[in-house]
Amino acid sequence: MGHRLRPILRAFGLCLVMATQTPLAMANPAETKRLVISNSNTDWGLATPYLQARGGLGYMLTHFVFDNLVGQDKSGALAPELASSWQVSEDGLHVELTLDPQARWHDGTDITSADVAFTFEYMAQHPHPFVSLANVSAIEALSPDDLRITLNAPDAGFVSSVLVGLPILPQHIYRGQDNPRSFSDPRAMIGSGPYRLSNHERAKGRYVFSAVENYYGGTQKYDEVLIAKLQPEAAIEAAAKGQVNVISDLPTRLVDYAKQHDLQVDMSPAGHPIKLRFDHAGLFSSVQRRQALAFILDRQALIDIAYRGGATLASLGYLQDNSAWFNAETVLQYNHDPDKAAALLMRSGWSRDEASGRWAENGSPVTLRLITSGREQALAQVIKDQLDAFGLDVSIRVLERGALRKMKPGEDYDLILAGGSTLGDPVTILERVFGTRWNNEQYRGDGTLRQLAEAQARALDPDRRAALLAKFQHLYSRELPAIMLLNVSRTIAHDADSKPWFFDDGLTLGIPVATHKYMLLEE
Amino acid sequence: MIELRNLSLSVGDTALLQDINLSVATGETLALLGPSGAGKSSLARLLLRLLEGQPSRTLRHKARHRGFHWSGQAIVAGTDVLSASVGQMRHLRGNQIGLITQSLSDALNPQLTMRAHVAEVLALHQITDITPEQVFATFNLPPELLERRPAYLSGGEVQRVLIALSLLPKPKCLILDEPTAALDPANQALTVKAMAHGRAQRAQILITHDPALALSVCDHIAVLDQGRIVETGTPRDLQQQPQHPKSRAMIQQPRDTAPGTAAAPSGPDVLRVHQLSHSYGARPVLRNLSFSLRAGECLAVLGPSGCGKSTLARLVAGMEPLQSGQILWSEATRPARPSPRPCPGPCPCQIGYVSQFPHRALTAHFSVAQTLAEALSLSQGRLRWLLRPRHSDPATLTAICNALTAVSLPTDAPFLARLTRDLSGGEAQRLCLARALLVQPQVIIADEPTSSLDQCAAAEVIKTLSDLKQRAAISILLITHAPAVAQALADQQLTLRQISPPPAAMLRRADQGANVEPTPSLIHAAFMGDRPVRRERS
Amino acid sequence: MSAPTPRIPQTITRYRRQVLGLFAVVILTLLIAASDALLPAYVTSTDTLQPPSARHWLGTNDIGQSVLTGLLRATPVTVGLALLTAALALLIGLTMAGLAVVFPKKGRAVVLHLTDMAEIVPSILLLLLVAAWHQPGAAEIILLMAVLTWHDDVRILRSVLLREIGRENIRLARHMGASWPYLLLHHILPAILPTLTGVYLQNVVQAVMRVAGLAFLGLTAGDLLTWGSMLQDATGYLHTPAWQWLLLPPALCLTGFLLVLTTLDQRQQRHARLRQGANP
Amino acid sequence: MRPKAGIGISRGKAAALLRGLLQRLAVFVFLLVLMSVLPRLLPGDALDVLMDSDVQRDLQESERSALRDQLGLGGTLIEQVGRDLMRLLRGDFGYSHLHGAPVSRLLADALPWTALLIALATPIFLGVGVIFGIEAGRRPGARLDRIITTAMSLLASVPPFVTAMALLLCFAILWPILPTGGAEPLFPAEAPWPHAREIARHALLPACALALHEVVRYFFVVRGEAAGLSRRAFVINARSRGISGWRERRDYYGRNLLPVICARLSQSVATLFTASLFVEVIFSYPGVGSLTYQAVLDRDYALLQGAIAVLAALVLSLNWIFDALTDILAHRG
Repeated sequence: MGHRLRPILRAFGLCLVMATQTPLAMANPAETKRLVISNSNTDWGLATPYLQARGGLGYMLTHFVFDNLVGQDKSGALAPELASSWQVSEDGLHVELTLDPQARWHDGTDITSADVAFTFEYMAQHPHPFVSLANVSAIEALSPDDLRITLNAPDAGFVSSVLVGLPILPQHIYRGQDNPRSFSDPRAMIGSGPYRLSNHERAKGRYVFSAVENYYGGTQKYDEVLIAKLQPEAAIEAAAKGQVNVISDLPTRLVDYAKQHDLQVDMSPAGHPIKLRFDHAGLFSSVQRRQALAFILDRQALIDIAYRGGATLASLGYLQDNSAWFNAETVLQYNHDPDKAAALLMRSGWSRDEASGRWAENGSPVTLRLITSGREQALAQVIKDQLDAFGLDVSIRVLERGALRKMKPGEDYDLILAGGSTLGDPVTILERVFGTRWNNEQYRGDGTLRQLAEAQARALDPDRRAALLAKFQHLYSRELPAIMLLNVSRTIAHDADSKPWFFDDGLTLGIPVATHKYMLLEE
Repeated sequence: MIELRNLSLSVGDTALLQDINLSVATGETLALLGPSGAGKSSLARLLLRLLEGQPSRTLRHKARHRGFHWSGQAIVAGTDVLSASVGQMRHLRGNQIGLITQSLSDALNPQLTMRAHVAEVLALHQITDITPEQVFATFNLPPELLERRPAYLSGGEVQRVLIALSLLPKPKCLILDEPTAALDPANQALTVKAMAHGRAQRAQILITHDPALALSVCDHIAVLDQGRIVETGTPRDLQQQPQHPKSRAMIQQPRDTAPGTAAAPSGPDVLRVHQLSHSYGARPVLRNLSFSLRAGECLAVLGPSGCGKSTLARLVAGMEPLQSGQILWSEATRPARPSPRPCPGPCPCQIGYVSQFPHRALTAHFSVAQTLAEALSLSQGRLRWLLRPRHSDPATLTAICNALTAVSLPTDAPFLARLTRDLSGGEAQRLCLARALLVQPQVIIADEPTSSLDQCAAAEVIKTLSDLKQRAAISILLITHAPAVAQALADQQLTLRQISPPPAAMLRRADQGANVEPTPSLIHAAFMGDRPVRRERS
Repeated sequence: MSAPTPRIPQTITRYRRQVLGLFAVVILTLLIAASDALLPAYVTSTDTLQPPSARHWLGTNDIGQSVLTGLLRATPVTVGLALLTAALALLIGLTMAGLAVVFPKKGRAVVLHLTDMAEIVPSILLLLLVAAWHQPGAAEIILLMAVLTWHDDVRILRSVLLREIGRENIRLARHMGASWPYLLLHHILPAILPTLTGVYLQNVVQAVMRVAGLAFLGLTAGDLLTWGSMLQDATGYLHTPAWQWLLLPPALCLTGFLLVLTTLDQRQQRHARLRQGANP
Repeated sequence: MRPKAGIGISRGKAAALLRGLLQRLAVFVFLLVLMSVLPRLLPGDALDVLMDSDVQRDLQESERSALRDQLGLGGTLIEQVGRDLMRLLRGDFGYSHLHGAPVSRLLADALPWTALLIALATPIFLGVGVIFGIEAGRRPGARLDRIITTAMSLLASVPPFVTAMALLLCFAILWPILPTGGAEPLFPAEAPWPHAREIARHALLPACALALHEVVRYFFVVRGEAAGLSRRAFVINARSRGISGWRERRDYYGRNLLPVICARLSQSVATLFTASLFVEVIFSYPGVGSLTYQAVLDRDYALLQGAIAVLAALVLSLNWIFDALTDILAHRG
């Protein structure tokens, strides 16, 4: 039998050799100051604007490597990054910027206004997934460090969404690249940020970032930042051994387990409330039914059952408490009240069968079609049970997100349960509430709400904008284009030394990631 | 030396051997003569303790134990092998006791060359003074065989290699289990010669069903019948004055093999076969065969296996399409009343077909009554598409009982309800006959009706057939290879000859060699039935 | 000759096993149909992840549903899925085997090649592909699994069918004028019933394993409650004591059911062997 | 296997082998087409899936079609499928936009780990399955046989993923002597030997889970065959010549079981990959199985297509090789 085993042994040996020869990431752990961040998700792509994966963490990695024009300080206020200063003109149509003269690309080339102008033009051709440049009409370089951007229309959120969100590309590298999505050579990762991607092992889901020398924005706290793919359980055990510093996505069920291992757990609402959206043309065109639904659902019970401490009650006025524009006073409250709900439904034309307690419309029983993706399946189940107890039949369909987006209101569903971001500058309201894409609320109403949203997006004066947004939130909570059910918490665990950085309003565009690159810099 | 005392062997509830007492001294050869399937091979294996089973005395619930169990003593080379430990047995095997078995196609490890086989035994018994080449030379084996695997050896060569391997350690006792059964005469002679090698130094038991071999080779013969030794003696005694009827039947050659008396009734021809030829692919089976069968007459068609007898039966019965020639039936065999459905094939409905293997011709999950009721319905064309024929109405029941009585089978309810798979071979064959009778046949075609039956059952069936012939004046076309059967029944005999040598010999690529002479083996076949079909690994 | 009036003990006793089996299937179907009304509702509650107690005998899962209720509700679904999948696979296999027997040479080759090809399709890859496309519900699972497993049965069924059809009793009955449907129903099917039962039992075992596996990977429709999907729910709680009541009950049910099936299969095989042995 | 004198592959055998190859090619093409067509029938096109994010801005239709062309997603269904097939024929497995890497590189990273698991598991299940099978089948019905067979029947009734979870629970969580998952510690040792030891420690549990899954199958196959062998004349003859012990097990059982084991191996290729999928998912092992599974969850069709193409090619060709080997071995008798 020996001769039969030999090839197997040989293959086995080969595998061992291959496995042992994987490059060792850590040269000298003792001398290197290192931060290890674990994440249970898969690959996040490469740290370039075009090769990053679709999720928020992908953007965060790019953010380590590519600086934007404007950044945020610890409080979330705008702060200089590549641009040392910027000025918006009175009419809101021009923005003039001055670049930091110290800023250099990783290969040592100076960053000039030509790079910025190139980026705007290049991104107009090869759209950045997150940032729209449709409102930019022209950009001109005034000097190597000065430039002016001209807009088509005034935009209150231009600086806080476009300039804060858009990574700047090196002209000398990206010029002539027709297809940036398949440009994955190491040169594609030459950026302007504090770190560069020095190693990436896909199979293990491991990224190693090393500090760039002479970074213009300050000194890096860590020589190396390692992002490792680890199941949260394994990550907790590794953290207990001191191998992991930050666990960036801790499931709520493991909070106690993490605390047992002497980790600090930070929890805060992620600003990604789970919304119950409606088919506004069908059964729920009536505002009374939408309000009735808000009265039927016991949102606290939803949280207790489906999230078990991993979520908080969301504000029903669209903006959540982590937004600078949040105004709690004007938002209406809907406490769990079946009687009120029943009265509202009666008024809307539905009737309740006395014997069975089921609701009917024109004599035929009502069955609500609820669709959702797999992530919110448990919540959907709880909602179904609550509505069922009230006398409304619900049929749940769980769909993959690709399929979900093709579902047509009225034809395929009455209700959609899905999460959605409310973070970022409120200019995004226009699209998220009134847009027609599948994950927009697709609300029409009588137009008042929309006028308010448009007015605030044009309002350059912060006070006026705040007033408009307060009114918007009040009206939103009355008309309920969607019911903001609960605000899922992001939970991270970390050791005593590392201090993950939370922005209340999320990273730049509203990405709820706790590890901002500024936590990697000395203060 | 070997001594068996009160040895009994049974499997499940069936006793194979009972109270066997034998003793074989060194230098002697004893033949154990008996029909196939009587537990002789099991005895051979038991003596080497190669049988999976256990002694009876340790067995509480005999009936529940499905394997073999045995009792008594068997002293081989000074050890009681029936109570020896595993270690003792391992030492005994090969060293003291040798075994040569009958199945040749599978007797050697297909994965090892001959050299490996020999070397293995040499190493095992620490024999260093002889090389494999010398071993082969001693046993008349060509040295080029050493590098071959068993698949490339002929049966005779395999047998000689086996003998060589068994004799190498010079065992004191040797058990030969049908060593020549599958060999042609030339190889038989060579094998017998090889067996004689050094036989003065050991005790041998030769297990066989071939009296000729037993008579020629052995010093003593023990005749086995139904698990008991009925007679022992020297070959000469047994040949001249056999005491027991069984041994007489087994050993004495039938004297008169003359064709039967020509007291044939001279009725009209019911069947005339004219210039019949048939072939399977390129292989011709029948060529220009012509004969006729008269009413009330029995025509026996004799011939060795593979000469086309069964083909003839199936052709005449219309179960196989006619290739060339004519089969003509007289008007008398046409159905009395018009059948609603025309019979397939050229033959009329009014013939009965009785096959060689009664159990194969019966549906195992049918009861006796169902079997007959179905045949009755079919013959009357009353069978509906999907409904099972009923047998509870009196007319059917009477017909069934009549048919059963005609073949001397009981007609009581338990028997009617018995499943055909629970019937004995004789009963089953008679049931087949009864089924054939239900068609009210003019002609019965019986294809080897007794060959798969034991002697008693065969006798019953033959008696039934001859009754039918005489009482019901039914013509019988009897296909058989047993002259005894033909003689008992037939008014006329017809012997077929093989057209060309059969292409399939017993071993792949091995010597197909001499054509087996038909006569002696045919005589055995009459007693023993066909040799069990050799197990061929798929 | 006396005219006996034999009463013949009939079918019920002879086909007791089959009748019992049929009976069990009917009962099971009724149970599945009635389970919704008979069993307590499988509702969410605020008692999440409760250990077994007098109120919830097997504890509750992470959204407060009683594990016992879930187990009871999943039982008819899991068992029914397996039985139906196996039956459909057997039906397809039997049809193909039948076609391979009755077709002339060309058609037979086509059927056999099709079987060969079905045999070498790596079924998990196909399952993944389809699951990525659409998470299958009950009907789709039955169809998909049957389509992926029928080939296992074809060869054995074909050889059994060939053996039966080539038997002398069939040829004789055919010669005497029996029609094929009659022969199939009364001669062939009863004769191959033990084989069919054996093949069916093995199909069921395979189906249980595969369906549970698919559910365990979370690739079946979300609202399909099976033992496999309950196991999938338990995977997140291995590090907490909750595995004792989340993991063990469905795992034991699954194992128990499979054990019953394998035991049945072995008994059936032994039975068939004995019967064969009794009648060479 | 050395070809022995007088044994060649006859023409009929060669034709059968060729037919097997053609059949496998047909299956392969069928899979390729299927996996190219299926995702495209799905509601929601690849671009949507790729751009699925909350902060994703709305693209204009012109931008979308430009992007679609750029990503190679444009054209009619037949064009797209044709393009996919041509690309695969050229050996280009496509590009995973989700991972931002060519599929071939992703697979090349993952395959060695799966190979390691299988390489570790194979000797275990072959050894245990064959040895126990021979021991049980040598004396069918004996006490040893009954004990082993009962134990194996019990093991056979536990679904493989339950076994894997039980192993994980027992040896990594309740009694944490082995790591819970992954293929390496976070910071692997630098020296090759400690590193190899770490890798082996991580691979031990998954490999055992994989092996347990297969042991049962091999055991029953080998036991059945060995029971058949122990009734065959040559084994009885050999025993009567006094051959026993190791020699009997190796030369008489082992060698004659080789074709059966080989035939079983050919079926095992696919089942091993299936099993490794479960095992890798449970032990979060970074092999092809978990990569493929993740691709299903992420609806990363490019990766799924590539992975299935590679896996199918591997499974089919290995399975063909084992079939050919079985034929040659069986030819000897």
